[in-house]
Amino acid sequence: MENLVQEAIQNVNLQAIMPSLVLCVFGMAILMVSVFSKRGSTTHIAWLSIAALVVTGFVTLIGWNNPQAGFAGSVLLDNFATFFSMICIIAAGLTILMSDDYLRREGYPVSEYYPLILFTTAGAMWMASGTDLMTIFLGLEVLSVSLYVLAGFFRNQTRSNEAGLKYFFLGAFSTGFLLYGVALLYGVTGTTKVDGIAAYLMANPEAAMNTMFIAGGSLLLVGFLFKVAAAPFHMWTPDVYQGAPTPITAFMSAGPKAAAFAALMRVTIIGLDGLQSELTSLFWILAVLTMTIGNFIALTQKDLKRMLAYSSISHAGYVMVGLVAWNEIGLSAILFYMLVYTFMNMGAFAVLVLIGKKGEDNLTLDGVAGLGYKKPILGIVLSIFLFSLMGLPPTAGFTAKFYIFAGAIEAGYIWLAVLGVLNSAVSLYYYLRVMVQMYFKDPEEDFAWVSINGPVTISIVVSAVGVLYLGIFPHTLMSLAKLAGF
Amino acid sequence: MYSNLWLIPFFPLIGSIINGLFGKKIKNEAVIGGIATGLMFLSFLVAAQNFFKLLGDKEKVHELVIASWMSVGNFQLNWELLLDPLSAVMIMVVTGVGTLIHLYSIGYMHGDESFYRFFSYLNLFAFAMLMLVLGGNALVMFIGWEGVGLCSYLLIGYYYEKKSASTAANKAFIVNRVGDFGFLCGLFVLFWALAEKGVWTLNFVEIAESGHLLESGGLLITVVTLCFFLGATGKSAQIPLFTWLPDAMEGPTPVSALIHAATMVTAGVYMIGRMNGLFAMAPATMMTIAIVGGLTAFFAATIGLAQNDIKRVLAYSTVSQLGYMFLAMGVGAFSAGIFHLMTHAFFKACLFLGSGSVIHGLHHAYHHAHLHDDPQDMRNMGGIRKKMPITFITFLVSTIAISGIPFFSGFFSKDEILWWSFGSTRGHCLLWVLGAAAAGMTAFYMFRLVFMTFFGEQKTDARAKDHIPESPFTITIPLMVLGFLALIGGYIGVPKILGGANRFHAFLAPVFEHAQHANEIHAHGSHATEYTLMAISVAIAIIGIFTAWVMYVKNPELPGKFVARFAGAHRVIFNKWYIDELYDFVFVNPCKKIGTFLWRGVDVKIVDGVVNGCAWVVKGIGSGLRYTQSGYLYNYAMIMVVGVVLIVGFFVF
Amino acid sequence: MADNLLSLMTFFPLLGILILLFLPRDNGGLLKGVTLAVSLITFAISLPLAFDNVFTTSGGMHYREFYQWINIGDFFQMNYNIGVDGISLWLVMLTTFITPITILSTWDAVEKNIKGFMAMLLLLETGMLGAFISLDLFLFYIFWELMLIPMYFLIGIWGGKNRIYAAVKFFIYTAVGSLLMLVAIIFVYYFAQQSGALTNGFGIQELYKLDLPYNAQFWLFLAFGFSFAIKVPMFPLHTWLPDAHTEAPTAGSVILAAVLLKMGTYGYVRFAMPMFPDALPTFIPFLAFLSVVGIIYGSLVAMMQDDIKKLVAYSSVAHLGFVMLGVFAMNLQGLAGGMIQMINHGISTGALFLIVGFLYERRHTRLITEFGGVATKMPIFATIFMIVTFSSIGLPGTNGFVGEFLALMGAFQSGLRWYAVFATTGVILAAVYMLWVYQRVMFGKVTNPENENLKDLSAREIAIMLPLLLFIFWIGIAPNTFFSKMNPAMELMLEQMGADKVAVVEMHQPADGHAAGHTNGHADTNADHQ
Amino acid sequence: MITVNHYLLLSAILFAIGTFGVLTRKNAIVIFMCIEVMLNSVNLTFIALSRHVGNMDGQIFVFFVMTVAAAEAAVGLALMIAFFRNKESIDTDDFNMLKW
Amino acid sequence: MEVILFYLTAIVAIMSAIFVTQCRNPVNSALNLITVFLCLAVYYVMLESPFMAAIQIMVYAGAIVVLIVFVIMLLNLGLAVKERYTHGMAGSGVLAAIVLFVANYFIRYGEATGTGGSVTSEVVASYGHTELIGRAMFVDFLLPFEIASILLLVAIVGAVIISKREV
Repeated sequence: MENLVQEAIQNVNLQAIMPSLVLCVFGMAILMVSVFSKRGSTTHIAWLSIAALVVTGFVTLIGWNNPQAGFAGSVLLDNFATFFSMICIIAAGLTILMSDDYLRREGYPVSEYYPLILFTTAGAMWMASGTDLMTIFLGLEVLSVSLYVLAGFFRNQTRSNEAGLKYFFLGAFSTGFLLYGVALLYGVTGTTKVDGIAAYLMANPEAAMNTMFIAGGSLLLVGFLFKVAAAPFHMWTPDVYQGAPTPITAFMSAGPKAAAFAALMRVTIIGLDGLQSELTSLFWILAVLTMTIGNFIALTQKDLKRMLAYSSISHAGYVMVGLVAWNEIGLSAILFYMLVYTFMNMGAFAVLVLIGKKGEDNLTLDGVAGLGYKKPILGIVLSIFLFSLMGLPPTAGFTAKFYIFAGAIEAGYIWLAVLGVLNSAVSLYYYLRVMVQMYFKDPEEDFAWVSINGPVTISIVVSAVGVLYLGIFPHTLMSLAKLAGF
Repeated sequence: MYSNLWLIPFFPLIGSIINGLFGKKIKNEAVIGGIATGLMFLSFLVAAQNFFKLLGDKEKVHELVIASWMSVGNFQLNWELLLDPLSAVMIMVVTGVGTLIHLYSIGYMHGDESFYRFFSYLNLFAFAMLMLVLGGNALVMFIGWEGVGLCSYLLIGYYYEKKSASTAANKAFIVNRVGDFGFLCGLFVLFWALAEKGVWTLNFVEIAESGHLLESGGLLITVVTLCFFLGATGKSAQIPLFTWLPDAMEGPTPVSALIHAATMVTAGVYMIGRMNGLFAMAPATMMTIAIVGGLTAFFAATIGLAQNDIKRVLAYSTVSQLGYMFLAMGVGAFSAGIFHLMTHAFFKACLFLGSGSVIHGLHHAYHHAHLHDDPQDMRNMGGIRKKMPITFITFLVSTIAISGIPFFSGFFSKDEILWWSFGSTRGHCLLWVLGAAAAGMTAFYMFRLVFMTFFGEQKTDARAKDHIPESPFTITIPLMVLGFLALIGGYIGVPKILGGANRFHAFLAPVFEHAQHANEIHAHGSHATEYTLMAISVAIAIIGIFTAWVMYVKNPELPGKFVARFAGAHRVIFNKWYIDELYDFVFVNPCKKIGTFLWRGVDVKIVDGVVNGCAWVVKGIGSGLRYTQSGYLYNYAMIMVVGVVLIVGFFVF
Repeated sequence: MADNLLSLMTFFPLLGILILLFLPRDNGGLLKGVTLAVSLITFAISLPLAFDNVFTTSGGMHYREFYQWINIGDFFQMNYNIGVDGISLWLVMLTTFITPITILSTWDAVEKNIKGFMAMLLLLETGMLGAFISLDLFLFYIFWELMLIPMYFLIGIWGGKNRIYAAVKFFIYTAVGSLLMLVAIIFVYYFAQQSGALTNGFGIQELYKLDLPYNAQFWLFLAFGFSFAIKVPMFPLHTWLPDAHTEAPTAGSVILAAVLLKMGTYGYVRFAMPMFPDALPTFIPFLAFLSVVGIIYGSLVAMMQDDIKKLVAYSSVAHLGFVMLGVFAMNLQGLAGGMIQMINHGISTGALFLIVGFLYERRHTRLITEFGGVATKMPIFATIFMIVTFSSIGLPGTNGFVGEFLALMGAFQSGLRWYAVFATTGVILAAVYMLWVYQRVMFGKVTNPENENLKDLSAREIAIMLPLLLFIFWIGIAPNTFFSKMNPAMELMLEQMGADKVAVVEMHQPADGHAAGHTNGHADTNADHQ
Repeated sequence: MITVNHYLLLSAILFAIGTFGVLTRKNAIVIFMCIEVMLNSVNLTFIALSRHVGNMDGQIFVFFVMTVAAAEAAVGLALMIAFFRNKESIDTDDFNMLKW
Repeated sequence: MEVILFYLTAIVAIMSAIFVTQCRNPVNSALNLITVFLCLAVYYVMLESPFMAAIQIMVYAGAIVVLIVFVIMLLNLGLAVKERYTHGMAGSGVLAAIVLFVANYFIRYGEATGTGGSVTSEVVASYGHTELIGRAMFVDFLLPFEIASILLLVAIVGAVIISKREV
């Protein structure tokens, strides 16, 4: 018994889970605080959460260039994980910044909201740093379960309920596939560790012909593809994004998606390296399918949140281009892209948070008519985000897209790049439509929205600065992404 | 030596600028007219000085480089002027006649509200024309070439409030542009052809020197010269591009005299003379020129037979006379062509100015009587000789000159042309027949004009009848000078068989002789033949005059019967052989239709249709795909399962 | 200062935008004044370039600035690499020269959201200047796309009735092309990197030296060419232009015509042609054909327009056809003609759009049928319009002639002889449509009572036009001012394009030399192309 | 002799039945139960393979799957209750506000 | 004996599973679900994993299904809900068949090759299943275990705030 404890303690490496640990501790502490705080006053909880994230951010950054493995190969906090953790932290931070006033406006000043976001972030971190499918799976579940709750957070709002339920059912359904895949992989390789799978594949190349292995691998992918909203597993995205509270939508499109990509990358690039040729051709198809479906359907949308949901699908498609490239450039491009996407998409959503009325029925194309005149600065900022989403210089969206396509072209996927840019061209139309409404149309009604300011502005400013800075001086972060890539 | 050459075009230019910029402020007609005419006269003085200097100079070709214009690689082009006998003759004609017409215009344009504008344009024209004739290389010439086209456009459209005037102006410019297209093509091909041989030049002297590098009679030289000739037909109103000139009569009459009779329209002739070396090397082109010239002379004359507008008759006469000049150039009678150019400038300017004087008088009368009759319609005239004696006399002299009655200027030049067209190595008797027939018709319609205008009953409206004054001296002085020149101008070129020395020919010899020798162009034939031909042509002319007398003085009802008898032919001739309609049908309307089709059909429907169609298809696909997103959970789940099955299947199978 | 002249010039307008941000929104006069001042200062900054004789002696890049910008190890490198040579020099000057004019032209025309308008103009200026001076493909692309945004807003916010359609069409049309170019840019980079030839990022001067296989050049030229062809625009990719021009506000049209369209032609000269010389012979006949079609087609369609602005827009298609033909002639005359014609088109067509703008401001219509007899009411305007018209027609003595003449002459000397013959008919057609519209608008009697009270040009408007007129004559009469600085650069560029492989006549043949050897070579290529 | 393949086949059948149920039923709770059937089939696979492979990882995984199932059940049922409160139904046909 | 037990249980499990998906009354589905769980517990025992069987019964049958039934009762869904079988039926059947086929296919042609682990029947017998589980869980999979606790925490908090009636 003694040596069992010893053995167990030997495996513990707190440094390897320090960020998530800090986050969880904070989360629980905040839960406790929220129990004793006055009902309806959540601002201090929000700021506490921000503080938690800041601390976590520092803790995470300490881990840069200092890879830590631990827990018998369950986690590996390498640069890759750190980078993704930072993305998630940023996403969570921006979400919280835009949440407080929003929740109050919508009538749900519930303090548990913030710890849930923190736990989600922790789950995302486990996904990013997990090297055991079990860790990744549990991280995914923490993330998912919190998000089910957060998506259905407005419990008296049917739309929110519906979003939560749809997300829940489809999520659970996909979990089934994911698990089945893990089971089959486990059967073939005898392990659930990513590097164990890789080692097995290295030792037994014929496993690539083993249908059980292949089926397991592909079912495993399905689980992650579901989370990144790749076609044809994207169906939940528009509905959930539209129904969920806006900050949560923003968060879902950035943080969890980044985490899912992290897990997907770790599993495929490290674990299923032997299947590269098969996987790249699969990703090729899925990438094109994803961006095409996302962009084409987005063309017809009138609801801004829903449109951004489809846009988020298409962006997942672009990111998958990096996965297709399967080379250093492409993979580090994914990191860079996800970070940039976090800024630009969350920025756009933050603007939506700001201009929405209670119930958010006005977040349609017609609803923003004339915005550029009534709120010029808001208009400019939203334009910047939209230009970034389009991928126009000098915004970060462009550098990110450039990075991604550079990866694809370096790997020889020129046609994929061509399809990608043509898709971007299609996407111009619906982003432009927003700007058409903002600038080229006169407002149909007066903007009498419940004007909320405060922390949302911070999140917008941060995002805008991030988008522009990374657009003009992407060098530093690109280098970091390079270091963080495999 | 000849370094003040640049002053010749410079004077009119500054005149134009001064009047153009400040004319509106100056307002005083005397000052404006004085500036314009004075500067023109200064230009004439400089021209005369240079001319006489050249007369006494042994070296006959002088170039003056003013500045570099374009310098791109081997293509080096200067602003340069060239003085040789040919251009010397031309500058004398242009500045001389020009000065007179400026003077005339002061009287003629009196009271016009944009008097300054007129003189600005007129000076600008003089500048352009002088650039044309003095241009030392093809491009400087082309500046003048297009410049005169521009001024012609401006001056035809001078009364821009009249739709017909602006339309005529457009027509003039656009038809000229067709010619310019030829000119440019010729220039390009020539430049390229010479550059192939290592000579990068557009300089006339150098072109003349290196012309021999090209194959004589070869395709290239033929193409080059044909292109240039196309340019010439545009500017000089030859078949097929003559239609603009009659319409150009919409401009004020001095303009018609200066531009559309004396100077600009002869630019084509001058250009052929300037490049005679090249043309001489292309017999096929020469033949074409001769035929086109002859035909133009003939056809224009036929049209002239039936016109009633005094200026239109003169216009067709001009076309016809230009045809003569081209005939001359085509048969190799370069100096004869230039000679005719000069004499034509005298008598035709005089005729136009005379008609202007008549119109001016009638206009005055109508104005006085508050009538709105057409002062240009000959059917309203008659018997004016008593009212306007000076006009009448000068007009009559010029008419005799143009009819080719011996010892008037037109006789010498026309006769030399006819002789060459018969006797030249490049000539043909049929060309002579064309020329002679045209000469007869010319005599007929010119005298028809004189008879209808100046003789017989005064058919003007009674109220205006007695208010026709003789024109002021600014008008009559130029008339007299030009009439005098029309009378004696021919004596500098009296042919040898009539005992003259043909000094004109000798003076131009340095320009033309080389080409003529090199290409064996000369007129041959016995003196007897020459005399016979001369006699025949004179006889034809006299018959023409007589017929006119019979029809318009003796039996004024005869023309009516005649018209009734040959109604079809008359209609054709009266309507100018329906050439305008033909062009409308063949070029103008199809162009408009094609333009509309390209716009509405190709541009909007096809090109934009494809573009918008793409967008439409994309959007259509989008809205189709959109319905996959049904909102129903089980559909979503099913699509997921399909995806799973496909992915697993993708790997497994 | 002199070291960073180009940067200063390029980014000074951005500084202007910053200043604008802090000015009160409703003080239009102040905003316009400040913007004008900024643009004039920019012009002043750029002036030393025009007077620098270094361009006459050396065709290389001058005023170089080189800073490392993005350097991701072996992934990719982008540098802030700028400079001008004789080719870009005048385009830069044109840009700095035209911008103050357009700003002045908006004085009375723009009333709504002046601040935004001015900011967009300045942003556009930065974009244009940057694109002309970039020597790094990546940098070029950024500026290239940067131009899209302000133009989009200029059309969309301050445009006419159908502005949204036009703006979106403009944006997407051009973006499609440039996105494909982006792929090509990346591709050429990695191709170069893999062949080990590349040391210095996307620097075009290094890329010039690449010897790519024909196949790659083919596709790359196609991608670059497509993008530039849209911008030029060449037939049949031109349909965005009439819409954009018609709907854009005057200032937008002027800038669009004067500078933005030059991006396409400049792109050919600077990027597509010298970078992929081997693919050139394959494409030139095709592109030259499209240019000629553009000339004739543009002219014929222009002829039938009932909207003056649309007419001018279509005439641009024709004019740019001359530019392209000259450039594709691949000899010094043709290139010089093309280059100078770019400037000319900027001046003449810019002036035409200003003129249309003057009319529009007075009458709020651009339909030709609404006018007639304007010359009586506006004599000064008529004179200026006349001069510009003839400049556009290409009357000798005006700028248009020099460009068209040299372009055609160059084409005649190359294998494009027959194309050039057809192109020359454009000279006739230009006269037809320009004079016809002039006649219909200006001549005749005033039939429409609304035209009775037209006021002639104000002093400001005359001041706008005078500089343009000056250059119309300057280039027409003394184009050597411009050629002398362009020549060395063009010679260098032609060498890079492999002109000797394509061109028919050897350009560096001394004038007195004999050309026996060249005729043979010419006969062969000639046969190939016809 | 019962081999691992028997178990795998059985669990595949159960998985398919569960999937089928998810696809066809419209009662949210029944769908949830079908998902539970799927998860259970996975569990069976895990344990069978765990025995076959000879290590405990699979069984541990089953342990966590159960945890997850429990957690999901809690959250899912809570969501259903919330939805039911608003719409008086948990029929998936009534999840129809968000579409297209 | 073992074979018969396997097949018998399999039949019961499959039938119950089908009933789960087909019963019109959710309560019946829930009861059938319990049967499925119990059958699986039987298999776990057969697979020498008694601890997992116990957990299966306790967690699944004891907790989750009870929760489900509780909710069914709470929402009073009993007989009220009418099932509507629509177009989805046929297509779903086909899809399910494909899933079955694919599963069958890869099991037939695939192979669970990862054998050779240390935990054989003897080891299980000698150490006891529970100890093995415990050892694996607290030595090798400590982190997932901890994460599971967070997961449950999240679920509880979530369930509470979602199902709370008022804000």
